[in-house]
Order: sequence, then structure tokens, then C-alpha cells
Amino acid sequence: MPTWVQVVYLICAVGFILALKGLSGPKTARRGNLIGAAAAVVGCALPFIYVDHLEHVPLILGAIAVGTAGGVFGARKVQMTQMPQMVALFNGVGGGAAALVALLELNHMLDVQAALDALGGPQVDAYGWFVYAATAFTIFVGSVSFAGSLITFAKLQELMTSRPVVFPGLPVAFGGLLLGGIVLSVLTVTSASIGIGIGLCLVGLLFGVLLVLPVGGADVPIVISLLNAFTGLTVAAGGYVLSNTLLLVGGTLVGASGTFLTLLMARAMGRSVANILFGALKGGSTLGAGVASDRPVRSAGPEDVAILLGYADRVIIVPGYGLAVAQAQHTLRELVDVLGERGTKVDYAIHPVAGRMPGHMNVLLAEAQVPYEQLVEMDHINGEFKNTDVVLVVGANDVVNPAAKTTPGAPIYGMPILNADEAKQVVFMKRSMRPGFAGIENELLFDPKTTLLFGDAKESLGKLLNAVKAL
Amino acid sequence: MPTWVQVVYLICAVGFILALKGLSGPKTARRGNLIGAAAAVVGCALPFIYVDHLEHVPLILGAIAVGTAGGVFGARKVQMTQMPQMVALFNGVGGGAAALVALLELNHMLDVQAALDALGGPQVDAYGWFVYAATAFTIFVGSVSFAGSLITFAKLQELMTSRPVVFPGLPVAFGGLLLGGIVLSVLTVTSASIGIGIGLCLVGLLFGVLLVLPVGGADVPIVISLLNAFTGLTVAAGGYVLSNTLLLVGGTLVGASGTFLTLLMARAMGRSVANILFGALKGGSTLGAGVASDRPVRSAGPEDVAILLGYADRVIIVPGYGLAVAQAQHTLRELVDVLGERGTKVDYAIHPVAGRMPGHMNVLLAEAQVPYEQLVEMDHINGEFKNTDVVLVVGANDVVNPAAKTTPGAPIYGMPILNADEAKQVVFMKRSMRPGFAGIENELLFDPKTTLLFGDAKESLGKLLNAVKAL
Amino acid sequence: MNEGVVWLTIFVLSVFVGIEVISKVSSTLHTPLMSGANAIHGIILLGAILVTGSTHSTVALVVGLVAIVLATVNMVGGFVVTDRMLQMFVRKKPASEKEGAR
Amino acid sequence: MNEGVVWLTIFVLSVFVGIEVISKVSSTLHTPLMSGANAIHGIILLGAILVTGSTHSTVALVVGLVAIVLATVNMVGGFVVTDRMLQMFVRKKPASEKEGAR
Ligand SMILES: NC(=O)c1ccc[n+]([C@@H]2O[C@H](COP(=O)([O-])OP(=O)(O)OC[C@H]3O[C@@H](n4cnc5c(N)ncnc54)[C@H](OP(=O)(O)O)[C@@H]3O)[C@@H](O)[C@H]2O)c1
Ligand SMILES: NC(=O)c1ccc[n+]([C@@H]2O[C@H](COP(=O)([O-])OP(=O)(O)OC[C@H]3O[C@@H](n4cnc5c(N)ncnc54)[C@H](OP(=O)(O)O)[C@@H]3O)[C@@H](O)[C@H]2O)c1
Repeated sequence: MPTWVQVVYLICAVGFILALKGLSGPKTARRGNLIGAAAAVVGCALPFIYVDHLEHVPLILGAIAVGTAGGVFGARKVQMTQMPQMVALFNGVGGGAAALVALLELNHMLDVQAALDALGGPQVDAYGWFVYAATAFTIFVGSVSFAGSLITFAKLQELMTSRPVVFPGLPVAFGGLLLGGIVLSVLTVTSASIGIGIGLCLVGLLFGVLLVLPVGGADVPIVISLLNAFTGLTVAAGGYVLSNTLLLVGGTLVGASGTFLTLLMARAMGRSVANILFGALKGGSTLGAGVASDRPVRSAGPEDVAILLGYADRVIIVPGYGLAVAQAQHTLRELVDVLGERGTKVDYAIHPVAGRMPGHMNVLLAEAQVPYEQLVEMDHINGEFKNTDVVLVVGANDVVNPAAKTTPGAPIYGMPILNADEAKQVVFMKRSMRPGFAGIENELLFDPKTTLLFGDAKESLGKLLNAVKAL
Repeated sequence: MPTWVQVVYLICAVGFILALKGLSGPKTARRGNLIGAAAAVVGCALPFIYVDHLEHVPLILGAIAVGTAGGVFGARKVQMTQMPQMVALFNGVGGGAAALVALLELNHMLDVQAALDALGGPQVDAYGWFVYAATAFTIFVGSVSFAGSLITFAKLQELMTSRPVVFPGLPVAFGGLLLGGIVLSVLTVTSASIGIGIGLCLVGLLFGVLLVLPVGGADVPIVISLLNAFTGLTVAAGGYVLSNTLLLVGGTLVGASGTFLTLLMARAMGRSVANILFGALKGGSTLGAGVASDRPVRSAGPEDVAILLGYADRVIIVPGYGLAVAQAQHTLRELVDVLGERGTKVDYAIHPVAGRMPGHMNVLLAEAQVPYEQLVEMDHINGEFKNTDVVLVVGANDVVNPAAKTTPGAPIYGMPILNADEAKQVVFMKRSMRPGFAGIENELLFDPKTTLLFGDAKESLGKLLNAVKAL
Repeated sequence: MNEGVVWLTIFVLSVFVGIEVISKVSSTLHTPLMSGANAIHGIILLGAILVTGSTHSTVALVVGLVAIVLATVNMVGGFVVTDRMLQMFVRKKPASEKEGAR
Repeated sequence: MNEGVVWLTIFVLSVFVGIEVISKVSSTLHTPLMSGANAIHGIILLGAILVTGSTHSTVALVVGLVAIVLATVNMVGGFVVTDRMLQMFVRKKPASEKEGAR
């Protein structure tokens, strides 16, 4: 590889670093992403320039065209509520590609070794054991990431149940597959063959499926983030196998930052990653029972709530998972605009793990063109609830459940929450008395200052909007 | 070099990263520093283990013992007010060592090349041109760092005037030396000889002197930080020349973080690094005239101030450069303790560039055992001045000068300041009506709510303390 | 320097860069950050091109082309969808001025 | 990989690590941070040991020994003085409890 190519690869790697740096602040995020894209394009264009006899160029370009069409189509069509499954899908195909690349490279390594052995003479190893180990890692973990991501996709897209799937033999099967993966990896190092590689691939696929099946719906985003980090590490290992700095640095960046992000998210939910992954496996499902309570509550019609809101000076909206499900963000924004015109000061209180994915609420509300300044992060708004007339909780539940502060045994105990309970009035918009993701009752629903407006969030918000307009 | 040694070097490099990471937070700082020290010790012990025929071991160990004694002695004896010059001194000797190492390595490279040439045959270069360039860089910049740091030391230790030293031919001499350095560096690459190396060293020394002479007293810390970064980069270049990762990573870390820190400091002072270095060179001295004003002010005796303080509910202390000069931190702390016992709530407002060095106030007050929670950073305390009865400004001036907000032409315009002017009463402790470092008048001194207590801060504080005790 | 140690060094330093860069991010941007990072590992496309461009067996060629398609979907889709999201974030500022809901 | 590119890669990554690690530091710790970083570049001692230990000329030996002394002062002095400062920072907590000035 000529020196200038290596330098260009390094520059592309710096581009990836700058991309991540940019993505961590709202002002620089878009430019950062474009820098990353440019670095990726330049990096992928290089082989066409410097590799002496690159074969199958037309076919390769055709495949790239197909992939580009697919990627752009998917990226354009996806709705913002479906972002988690989109990320899962893109991540899965990346992991799959990494596994296939490693399989091909294993094949190539075996060819080279065979040619070397055919020369006779003393036994020489063309590749060190560590290269085989890295190849095995990429094949196995890439397959896990592929299969796991597809299952998370199916769960989130509701192609299958989003509840934890557990069956009696699960822990045994799980352990068996893990053991199988380890044995085949060791075999790849000691006596590699393409059959072993394919076997490793298949074991990885099965393992990926079993890893994600027992994870409950709302835990899925954490798993996506984890699989994202996995794919990054496989790409890094692939970079080592192919002696390519760009793959190594890019993959490692994603691996490291993805792992860190996963831990950050888990901490924001007051859970450990192990608990999320293996909670269901160990027996007790992490998802609560989901039984609706029949204790008395105060419910009201849209007109009553409209009066409450219409004559309040200060309103805070708490959007949650249900808002995403109902796709009610646009209607909600209209309501807020109307209230704003009436002179009411309205903000959105954004809990870090509200919705289906961390930061998901921000994306949804950004799509609905909610002005940036109206979105207030938890830490900044928590002090203001006590001066608030009405808190409107739209499809959220756990993120305002005071049990996180008061009930030491609760699954969400210790998770920081939005202090909606400090406001003068609270309005919940939900369809039933079923609990939220954590499966525990929310005492705030039974509080004397709380009013419930039952129904799908989008429908209820529509009625509420009309009622406020009619005031 | 055996592989395990390279791995240990890498681990030591990680140790340096962890050291810097630790040093950036108060809780982890001490552990971080110890990790760094351990990494350095392990790294320096390695050659004794793996180098096959390390010569002169007793002499080397002796030299290390001497250096250790000197370092420990200096580090133990230095007073906290003298930290800036101590850092300058340590930095200078490090730069000098790097230059000497590079000179020796140049000598060694010339020997190897000569031996190679003596073999006859086609001309082969034992080292690439880049190695020579890196060697020249280390020699030159190391010498600059050495000489520059010694001058800053002399300035701060008041072995010479701390005002900018400028003479008519300075810019010409400066330009000439820079040109000489470049020419000799190019010669090192094209036709290296030990004479050229020594010449480069001498030019570097002179250049270092001329670089620092025109810098005014209070700008010196910025220059120290810059020279610190320089030394880091020379060590990194030395690592490249010696093919040693630990030197490369360690030096680069210091170079990069030092440069960043320098810019951070310059920004906190509302100045540019170029302005600090070349301001005096370009003509207008950066230091103000220092003329005392004769406009009327209200001055008072210690007893009057004692009454003001003794019956206040809320007092904020603003310590500055003069506190360090007077070494009055211990007396100040006693005063605060006595006030605390009387029921007054007292905090210290710490401006980021108060004192002689960034963060210097924190170190001084930490030495005086002021409790951590009483030290409040500017951004956190600026909102509280308006609820404060008395602000006691001890040897500070520029950091409370409202001109930074109100006078667009002022040299400190744009620098964030402590809002002492919002308090009900302000007491200044200083020796005269001379302005602070920036050389501009402070309108706050003439404000009707301001009282001046003239005299050396330590003496005045002593009298004040007795007066408060007598209340 | 030993080749393996070189890779290890680059790996270790990249780990630190990755962690340090991310450790400052606000939760507002977690979703685009995740999809942006996701797009970056689409660079496996480069690896797929390299192995496919040097293969001579038909089976391997087919597998390689599949890998290229998958990797391209990851890379292109990832960057495009991230840009789409971030575009919405940028748009917000002027919108707020128009409305003045606050 | 080309040896020069290896060093360049390590250098570039270290630059990012250095900047990222420092960019979060509070001004409270600027002084110890400066002296701690200062101590780290005392690792030139390692280089001084390596060149001195392989020299055969007396002049070079003397120069090398001087370099060792200087580098050791930098390294040892830097770490010790930083520790001394940081020790004072640690001591503060209990002191405050004793006094309760606030
Ligand atoms: N964001 C993340 O990254 C993430 C990741 C993993 C886990 N989690 C977890 O997810 C939870 C998020 O809290 P959250 O308060 O946003 O959600 P939540 O506690 O799960 O509550 C969602 C509420 O929305 C209601 N809802 C569902 N569909 C609706 C519709 N179409 N119209 C109106 N209401 C609807 C549900 O009640 P009904 O069924 O009665 O309508 C439910 O009470 C937390 O426990 C968090 O730990 C979050
Ligand atoms: N900290 C840094 O890193 C750093 C670096 C470079 C520059 N600077 C600059 O230094 C300045 C620092 O501001 P500052 O307010 O701390 O200091 P300042 O503005 O320089 O004022 C110091 C004051 O202390 C008084 N003083 C001196 N010796 C005294 C003594 N023995 N007893 C009592 N008073 C004494 C002086 O007045 P009398 O002479 O009348 O007594 C003077 O007004 C800023 O302009 C900053 O930009 C800081």
C-alpha cells in the first residue's frame, strides 16, 4: 500500500473523530455528520485508485448502487417514530457485512497458507494466531449483531410480540451456544477451515436470536446500542485482519463510544446492562405484569381539561412513550401553539429515557418543528414544577412516577424523575389504567389533584385542541 | 526491543493518559498524579532490564540520585506563592534535557552514518530526512524552552525586573535569530554535523531569551504554559527519533493539552496568545502605565471596616494577585473563621485568572486550609453579589473592574469579571491608588459605596482581624 | 516496532478518543449520535470492496457482493437518516422566532 | 504499514486524547494540572538513560549525565510538588466539617 494511501486513510480516520466530536453538540452535529460521510466516501473510493488489479469493478459498483438505493430509500421513508428499528436494521446489516468479510478473508488466508504449504519445506505460518482469533471474533460477533438486530427490528416493528419471549430450555440453549461459539473460535485458531467458519457464523446467528428474545420491549433500545458497539468492535477486528487503519480506528471509535453510551443509558434508567440482558433469563421477567388497577380515579372530558389549560398561566408538557406510539406529536404542537397565542407559557419537560430510545422525544418534537427553546431537559426544569399550574402528561407514566423517590423496592427506584407531582394540577392522557413499562402502579394517578383524560393520545389531543380553540 | 517491553511502554503511556484524566477532577486528581508517577518510574526502569549492555549504570544511577534529591528538595521547599516559578524551572530543565538528548542522538546518528559510509558501496542513508528534521526541532525548541523558562523564573523570582524589557533592535534581533534557527535546521537535514547541532542549540537559547524578555509580569504564566507545551512537543519528537512510544505519547499528550490550556487561559483573560507574546515587540507595551490616580476616594481605618464586616449577614471575599504577593492567605482565613463564628456567611469568589497563575488562588487558599465549599467559582457566585452586604476585595483589582463590561476600548474589555459592583458595600484592600495589571483605572474605587483600606494586605488584615475580635 | 504492538497502540488510543469524545454529549442528541456512530461502522464497506476485488471464486464473489450491498445500506442509510434528523434540529431556531410561543 | 505513518497515527490520536481529556477541566485545578503535565514530559529521562547508556565518548557521557540530572529534576520534582499541592486540596473536606463556617 503506497504511503500516500496510508496517510489518506489516517485523514479519513480523523474525519470520523471529528464527526463524533461534532455529533456531541447541537450546533456542530450536522457538519460533523457530513464530515463523517465525506471521510467514509473518500475511504471507500481509495481501493479503486491504488489497488493494482481490482477485479469485478463493474459488479462492485453495481452492488454499491443497489445498496445506496436501498439505504437512501429506507432513510428517506422511515418515520421518526420508527427510528429505533431503522437504526437496528442498519446496524444489523453492518454486522452481517462484517461477518461475511471475515469469512471471505478466512477463505483467503486458508488459500495463502495452502499455497505456502504446497511449496514444501519447513512449516511456515503465513498469519499469526492472533489474526485467526480476530477473524473468528468478527465472524461470531458480527453474526450475533446481525441476528440480534433483526429480532429487535421485528419486535419494534411489531412483526412479533414485544414482550420477553422465554421458554424453559432457554438458559441451557443459551449456555450451549455460547460454549459452541467458544469451541469453534478456538478451533479456528488451531485448525482453521472454511467449514468451521461457517459453523461459527451459524452458531452466532442462533446466539444472537436467543440473546434478544428474552429482552422486553422498552429495554430494546439499550440492546440496540449494545449491538451497535459490538458491530463497531467487529469492524475494528476486521481492520486488524485486513491491516487497514481506517477500519481499525473507525470501528474502535464506535465500539468504545457505543459501549460508553450504553452504560450511560442504562444508568439513566437506574438499571444495569447485565440486568437488562439476562434479567428475563434468570427467571423473573423484567417487564411488570401490566395489570390495570381498578382503584377510583378522577377522569374528565376534553372540555374540562380545555378550561384547565386555557386559563393557566404556566403549563408544562411531559411527553412519553405513548406520544410516540400514537404519533401525536404534531397535534400536540398545534395545541401548544394555540395555548401560546392565548398567553400561556408552555414548555416541554424532556426526560432522558422517555420514549422508545434515548433522546427520542427530542427527535420527534424536532420533527414537529417544536422550537428548540421549548424543550427543557429534566435537570433544568425540575425546579419549575412547583410554580406550574397544569402539567399535561401525554403518554408518559414511569418518568413521572413518584415511586422512584418513595418506594425503595420499586423497579424504577433511584431513577431520576420529573417532579410533576409538585405542580398544582396534573392531567394524564392515556388509554387505560394499565401501568407503564416498569409494570408498577403510579400513585400520582390517584392523587386528588390529578385528572385523567382517557383515549388514544392523538384523538384526545385533537378533541382537546378543538375545545381550547372554542374557548 | 522485545515485544513485552513495547507492551509495557504502552501500558505506561496509558498511565499518563489516566494521570491527565484524573488531574482534571478534584476527587481523582491525587490518584491520577500518583498513577502518572508510577508510569514514569516503570518506564524509566525498563532500560535497566531489557537493554543488553547498558553502559555506565553506576554513573547513571548516581545522576538520577542527584536529580531526585534536587527535585524533591525543590518541590518540598517551594512556597505556594512561588509555584509559577517552580513550574517554570522544572519545565526549563526538562526542555534542556530534551535538547541535550537530541544532540547526543544526532552525534550517534552521525557515527552510524559514518560507519556505513566507511563500508563503501552505494550511498545508503541510515536515517530518513524526517528523523534529522525531528532532531533539529528537539534541539532548537528544547533550547528555547530552557532559556525562556529560566528568564520567566528570573522575572517571577524578581531576580530581574518583571516589566517588559524592550530595546530598539529587538524585532530585528528576534527575526534574525528565527531565520538563523530555520537555516540551521535545514542544514541539519541536508548536511548534518555536530557543529551545526551545537549552533542550533545556541541560537535556540538566545531566541528563548528574546522571546520572554518583552513579556510583562502578569503575562508570564501564559508563557510558562506555552513553553510547557513546547517541551512536550520536543519530548514527542525525541520519542520519534528514539523510536520510543512512551516518549511519543507522553510528550504529545503534554504538547496537545498544554497548547489547549494556554488558549483557554488566554481566552479567560480576553487576550490572544500572539498579543501576549508579541504585543511588546510590536511597540505598545501590554502593561499599562501604572500611574496612580489622584481623584478623591473614601478611605477608612481597620476599625471602621471591622464594624462593616462584623455586622454583615453576607460577605464575599475577592482575593487577587496582591494576596499572593503579600502572602496574606493565612491571616485572611483567620479573619473569615472569626466572621463565621459571629454568624456571618462568608464565601470566596474565585476568578479564573486571579493571582499569578490560573487556579493559583485555589492552591493558595487550599494551603491555608480554607474549606473547599467556601471557594466558589465565578459563574456560580456572580448571581449572589446583589444579595451581599459587603464585598472584601483583597489585593485584587482587574477581576472586579466594571470597565470590562462598560468600556469597549479597555484592554480587559470582554473579560468576564466578578460582579462586585452589585453588592451593597465594597471594601478594597490595597497599598496605593495604582491600577492593577491591565493598567487602567477602576471606576469601582470611586463609587460612593466603596471604602478603601490602604496598606499591605497582610498588615491590614492583621489589624482588621484584631478589630473584629475586639467588637 | 512490532506490528502487533502498533495495532494495539492504535486500538488503545482510539478507545480513549471514543470515550472522551462521547462523555460530554447531552441526552438531547443521543438518537442522532447513535445513528451517526452506526453509520461510521458502515466503513466495513471498504473491507468488503477490498476482499471482493481480490477474489477469484464465484461463490466468494457472490458472498462479497452481498456484503457490499449490506455494508452500503448501513453506511449510506446511516448517514442520510442522521442528516435528516439533524436537519430538523437546525430548522427549529427560526421557527421559534416566528412563533414566539415563549 | 509504513513506519512513519505509524508514528504519525499515534501522534495524531494522542493529540486528540490530550485535547479531549483537558477540555473538561475546571479552572480550580489549572495550577496542579499544569505542574502535573509538566512532570509527565520529564519522561525524557527515559530517553536520556537510553542515549547515555549506549555512548562511548567521555564528552557525550558527561552531556548525557547532565541531561539525566536535569530530566530527573523535572520528573521527580514535578510529581512531588503536584502531589504536595493536591494533598492540600484533599485535606480541605474534613477541615470544613470541623469549622462549619458556613
Ligand atoms: N427511552 C429509552 O431509551 C428507554 C429505553 C428502555 C426503556 N425505557 C423505559 O421506558 C419507560 C419510558 O417512560 P415513559 O413514561 O415515557 O413511558 P411508560 O412509562 O412506558 O408509559 C407510557 C404510557 O403511555 C400510555 N400509552 C401508550 N400508548 C398510548 C396511546 N396510543 N395513546 C395514549 N397513551 C398511550 C400507556 O398507558 P395506556 O396503555 O393506559 O395507554 C403508558 O402508561 C421508562 O420506564 C424507561 O426506563 C426507556
Ligand atoms: N492568573 C493568571 O493566570 C493571570 C495570568 C496572566 C495575567 N493575569 C492578569 O492578572 C490580573 C489579575 O487580576 P487581579 O485582580 O488578581 O490582580 P490585579 O488587577 O493585578 O490587581 C492586583 C492589586 O493588588 C494590589 N496589591 C499588590 N500587592 C499588594 C500587597 N502586598 N498588599 C495589598 N495589595 C496589593 C495592587 O494594588 P497596589 O499596588 O495599590 O497595592 C493591585 O491593585 C488580571 O488582569 C489578569 O488578566 C492573570
